[in-house]
Amino acid sequence: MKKIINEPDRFVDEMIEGILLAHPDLVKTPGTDPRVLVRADAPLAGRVGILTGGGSGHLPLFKGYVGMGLCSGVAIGNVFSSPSSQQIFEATKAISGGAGVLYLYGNYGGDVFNFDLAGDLAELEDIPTQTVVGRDDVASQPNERKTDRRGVAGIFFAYKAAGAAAERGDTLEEVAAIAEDVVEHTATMGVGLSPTIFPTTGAKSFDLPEGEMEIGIGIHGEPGIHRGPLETADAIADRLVTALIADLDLTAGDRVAVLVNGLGATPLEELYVLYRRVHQILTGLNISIAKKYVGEYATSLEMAGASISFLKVNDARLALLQAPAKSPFFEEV
Amino acid sequence: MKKIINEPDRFVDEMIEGILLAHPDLVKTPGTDPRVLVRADAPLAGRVGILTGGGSGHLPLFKGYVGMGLCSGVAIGNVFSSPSSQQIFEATKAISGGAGVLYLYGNYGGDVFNFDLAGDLAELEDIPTQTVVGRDDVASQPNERKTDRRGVAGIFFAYKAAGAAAERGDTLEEVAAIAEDVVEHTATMGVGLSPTIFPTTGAKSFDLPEGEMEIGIGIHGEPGIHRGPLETADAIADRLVTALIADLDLTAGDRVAVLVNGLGATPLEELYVLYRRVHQILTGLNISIAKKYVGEYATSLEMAGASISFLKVNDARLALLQAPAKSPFFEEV
Amino acid sequence: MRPVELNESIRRSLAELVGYADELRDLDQALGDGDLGVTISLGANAVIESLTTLADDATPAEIAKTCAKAFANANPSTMAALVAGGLLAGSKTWAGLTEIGTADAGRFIRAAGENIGQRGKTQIGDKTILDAIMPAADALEVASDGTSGLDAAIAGAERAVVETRDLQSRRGRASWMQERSIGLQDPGATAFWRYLESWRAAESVAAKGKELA
Amino acid sequence: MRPVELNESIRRSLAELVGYADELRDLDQALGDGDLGVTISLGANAVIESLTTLADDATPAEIAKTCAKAFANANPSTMAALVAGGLLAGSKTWAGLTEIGTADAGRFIRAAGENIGQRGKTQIGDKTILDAIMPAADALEVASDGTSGLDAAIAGAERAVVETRDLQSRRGRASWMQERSIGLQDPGATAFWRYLESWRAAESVAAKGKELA
Ligand SMILES: Nc1ncnc2c1ncn2[C@@H]1O[C@H](COP(=O)(O)OP(=O)(O)O)[C@@H](O)[C@H]1O
Ligand SMILES: Nc1ncnc2c1ncn2[C@@H]1O[C@H](COP(=O)(O)OP(=O)(O)O)[C@@H](O)[C@H]1O
Ligand SMILES: [Mg+2]
Ligand SMILES: [Mg+2]
Ligand SMILES: [Mg+2]
Ligand SMILES: [Mg+2]
Repeated sequence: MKKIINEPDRFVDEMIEGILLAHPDLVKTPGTDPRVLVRADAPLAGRVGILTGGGSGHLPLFKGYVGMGLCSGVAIGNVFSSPSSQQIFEATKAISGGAGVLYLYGNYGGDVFNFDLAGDLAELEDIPTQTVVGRDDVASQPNERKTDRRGVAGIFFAYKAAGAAAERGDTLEEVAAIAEDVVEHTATMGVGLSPTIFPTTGAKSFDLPEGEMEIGIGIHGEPGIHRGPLETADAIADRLVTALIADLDLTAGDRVAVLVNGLGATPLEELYVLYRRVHQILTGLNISIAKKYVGEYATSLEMAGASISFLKVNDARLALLQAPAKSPFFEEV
Repeated sequence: MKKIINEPDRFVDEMIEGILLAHPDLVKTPGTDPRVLVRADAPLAGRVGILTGGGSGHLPLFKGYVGMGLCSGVAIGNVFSSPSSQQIFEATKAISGGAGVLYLYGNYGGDVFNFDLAGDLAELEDIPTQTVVGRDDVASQPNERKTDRRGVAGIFFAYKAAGAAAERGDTLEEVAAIAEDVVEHTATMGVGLSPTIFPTTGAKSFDLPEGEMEIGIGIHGEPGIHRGPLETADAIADRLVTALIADLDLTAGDRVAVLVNGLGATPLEELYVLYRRVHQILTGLNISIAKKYVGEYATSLEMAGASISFLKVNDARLALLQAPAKSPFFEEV
Repeated sequence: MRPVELNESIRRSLAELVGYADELRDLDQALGDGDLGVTISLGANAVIESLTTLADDATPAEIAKTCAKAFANANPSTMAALVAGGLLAGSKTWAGLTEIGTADAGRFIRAAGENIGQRGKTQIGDKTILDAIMPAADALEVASDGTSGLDAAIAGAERAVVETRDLQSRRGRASWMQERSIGLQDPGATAFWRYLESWRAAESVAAKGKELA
Repeated sequence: MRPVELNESIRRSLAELVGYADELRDLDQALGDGDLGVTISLGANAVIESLTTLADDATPAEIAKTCAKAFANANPSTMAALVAGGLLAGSKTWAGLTEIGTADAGRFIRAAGENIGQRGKTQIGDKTILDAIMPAADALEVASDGTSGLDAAIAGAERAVVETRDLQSRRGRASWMQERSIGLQDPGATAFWRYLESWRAAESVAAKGKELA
C-alpha cells in the first residue's frame, strides 16, 4: 500500500478533520458526529436544504460540494460505504431552514435505504424531504432500465443546478424538479486502468491484467461493459462519446455541458488529451459545448482512469450551471 | 503503461491542444508554435510581462498559471525537459507590453541556460528582462547553498505575488524584487512513494522498493535525503515540517502560507490527512496559518507522493496572495 | 416468551451468528462488495451491547426497536438499513404485547418482509433476503409450537436460499453482474437463514444448560 | 580550411558522433537524467540538416551560428543551450575570417569554453564539459599543424574526461548526487571528447576516400 495515512480505521475521520481545519470559513460540523458536515452558514432560514452523502474515497465527491450554490450538507460514510440513517437524519436537521430538504445522492442500495430511513425519521419531526438520485452511468443499465443506473460523476451537474435553485429561493418541489430534470438529461461513462486499494484491507477494488482497460467501470470498481487491451485516448473517447450521444439522443444543433473527470491517479495532462478528442467529435457533429469542466470531480482514491459526462443543456439548465457557487473544491464566479 | 494517450510523441502537443480548446477565453497561442502559450489578452500595454516555462508533466505547473494576476505566458518543453531558447524568446515577444519581462521559473540547468540565451535574444530586440528562479526544495541543498536548490511547488507563491504586482502596474524592478523576496522566504520538501512512468520510453523516473518512501525527492525523481520504510502520515508530516521550520527559521508569532501539494496519484483525502497534522504542529508552535492551499499544484504525472511548502508571510506578501487571479487552474476572488 | 427471555435469546443467537461472518463475507465478495461479513458481525455486536444495557421492563416492541437502531448504525449498508427498517415495521405488530408466541414471531417476520419488499422494490424471486424471509413467516404463522415452527421456518429458508443459486439477481449491487450472478448464492438470504439456525443452536445450548443446572 | 570544407567536415563528424549516443545516454543515466544521448543525436541531425541547405558562400562565422541555432532547438537541455551559447561566442572570434586554421579553431574553442564557464558559473574541476574543452583549446592554440594539434587536443580531452571520474560534480543535475557522483564519468565532458574523436575519424575516412578517388 502506497498511502500517506495513519491508522487505516482513522483515515476518514482524520481526512474530515483536515477539511475542517483547512476550511472553517466554509464548512462546519453542527453536532458531535464528525461524519456530518454542513455549510458554515447552515441552516439558511426559508431556503431549501440540499443534503448529499455517500461513501468516502471520492473527493471532491461528496463533501467537496458543500457550499454556497451547491449542497447544504453531507453525511459521510466509510470508504465506499453508506453513512448511517442516523447521520443522515442529523445532517437533515442541521440544514433544515423550514423549507424542506432535498436528498440528492448517487443510486446505490446502501445509500438509498439509509436515506429513506432517515427521511422517515425526518417526517416524524415535520421536516418534509424529497429524494432525487443521480443515476447517470450508462454502462450500468441499458436505456430502458435507466432508473436503475448507478450514480457517478454526472451528479455534479445536479448539485450545481439544484444548488443554484435553492440559493435563489425556489421551493422544495421546484428544486427537486430541477434536480430530476438535470439527472434525466445527464449521462456518464468511464474507463478504468488500475484499481483502488482499500486502506483498511489492502484489497483491490477490481482485478485488471496489466495492459488492459475496462470500459464502463463504476467508481467502486463495479463491472463495466467491455474489457480488452488498452486503446489510445482517441479510441477510448470515441467509445465513451458514442455511447453518451446515443443515450442522450443528441443531434446537430444540441448543446451540452461536458465534464472530463479523472478517477484519481490519471494525470490532468491525459484528461486534456481526452477533452481534445471529445471537443473534436462534438464539434464535428455540430453539437456545441456550452460549458466544460476538466479535472478531478469524482474520484475513486488512486484508481487510474477517467469518465466523461454530458448534460444536455437548454437555457434554463445552462443558467443554473453559470450561477455563482463556492465550496472548498469548486468555485464559479 | 497505464496511460490514456495517443502517440507518445504527440502527448505534449495534444495536451496543449486540449487546453486551448477548453479555455480559449483564457489562453492563446500567439504564433505558430503550439509550445508557446500566453494570456488571451496578452500583451498588456505598459504592464510587466511574467514568463515562466519548463518541462511538461507537472500540470497545473507551468501552463496552468497563465492568466490574470499570475504569469503572462509560458514556454513548454517535452515531458521533464526544457523549452528551447527560441520558444522562450517567442513567448517573450508575445507578452512584452513595453515594461519589460520577468523570467520566473524553476532552478534547473536546462531551463536556466535556455532562458538566459533567450534573454540575450530579447536584449537584441530591446526587451529588458530580469530573472528570478524558484529554488525552494530544501532537500536539494543545505541552507548555506540555498541559491543552488531545485525549484518545486513553492514557485506557486512567487507566481501569485509577482503576478499581482505586475497586474497592479509595478515596474520590472519592483516585480522582480517581489518575486525574489517571496522565493527567499519559501521552502518546500516532498515525499515520493512511487515513480512517474515516462510516456515516450516507459521508463520509471526512479526506483523505489515496495513499501518504501523517499523523503526529499524532487519532482522529476531526483534523489532525496532519506529512504526508508513508509511511515505514517503524521510521521512524514513531522519530518517535512521540522525541516521547513528550521530552514525558514520560523518562531512563535510568525505567520505562514501553507501549500500541501499532491504529486499526482496521491488522493486528495491523503493530502487532507497531511494538512491536519501540519495545522496541528504549526498551531502548537504558535505559528499562524494565514492562507492555505490543499490540492494538486505541481505534479509529476502519476507519481504518488506529496510536498509541503511554506511561505513566511508579512502583510505585503499576504496582500499579494489575496489579490484576485484567474487562470484555467487557479482562481482567487 | 417474556421480554427478558426474548432479550437474552436474541443476544445468544447473535453471538452464534457472528460465526457465519466469514461465509457471508465470501458470498458477498462473489456477488457484491464483500462487506456483509462486517455488517453482520459489527451489527450483531452492537445489538448485543445495547440489549445488555436495556431496562428489564422494556416491552417486546421496545426490544425490537432497540435492535433496529443498533443494527442500522453499526455498519451502514443495504442490509443494515433494510433489516433495521424491517425490525421497526415488525415491532409495530407487537404493539401492546407483553409476551410473544410463535405466531407473533411469524407476524413480525411477515411485516418485516413486507417492509423490506416495499423499501427495496423487491419481489420474491428477485434473489434477495426476501426470498428466505417469506417462507419462514409462512411456517411460523401456522406452527403448532415453537420448536416445530422454527424447524419448518429453517427448512423453508434453506430451500429458498438454495434456490437463489439458479436465479439471476434483480436488485442491488449483485444485479449489475446480470447473467454472471446465476450460479451464486444470495448473501442476504443466506444471512437470514443462518440467523434462524443460530437461534435454534443457541436455544438448544441454553436448554442443555438449564437441564444441567 | 575553406567554408565549404568546414561545412562538410562538421557534417561528417556529427554523423560519426551519433554513434556515441548510447554511451552518452548511459553516462547521463548514471549521473543525471539520461537525455544526453537524445540531445546529441537530435542535435547532430538538426545541424547536419541545416548545414546541408546553407548557402555555399556562408562565412565560417555564419556556419558556426547556423550550428548554434540548430543545436539549441533540436532537444532543449543544458547541453543544447550551453553548446549553442558557446558556438555563438566562438563565432565572434571568426568575424571577418574567410578561411580558418588550427589556431583559429583553438581560439574558437577557448571562447566557447569561456562562455560556457560564465553562463554555467563553472570552473575547471567542477566536473563538467568545461574540463574537457579547455585542454583541447590549449593544445590547438600552440599546435604546429592540424593533425598533431587534433591529436594533442584529443589526448588532453581524454585525460580530462578520465580525471572527471574522481571528481565530485559541482554543477547541474549531477551535483544533487553529491558524494555519490564520485566514481562516475561526466557525460558532458565525454561528449566533447567524443566529438573531437569523431572529427578525426571522419577526416581520416574522407582522406582515404580522396586517395582512392
Ligand atoms: N433492493 C433490495 N431489496 C431487498 N434486498 C436487497 C436489495 N438489494 C440488495 N438486497 C439484499 O442485500 C444483500 C447485500 O447486502 P449488503 O452487502 O449490505 O449490500 P451492499 O454492500 O450492496 O450495501 C443482497 O444479498 C440481497 O439479499
Ligand atoms: N553549470 C554547468 N556548467 C557547465 N556545464 C554543465 C553545467 N551543468 C551541467 N553541465 C554539463 O552538462 C552535462 C549534462 O547535460 P544535459 O544532459 O543536457 O543536462 P540536463 O539533462 O540536466 O539538462 C553534464 O554532464 C555537464 O558536463
Ligand atoms: Mg489525484
Ligand atoms: Mg492526479
Ligand atoms: Mg455488500
Ligand atoms: Mg541530462
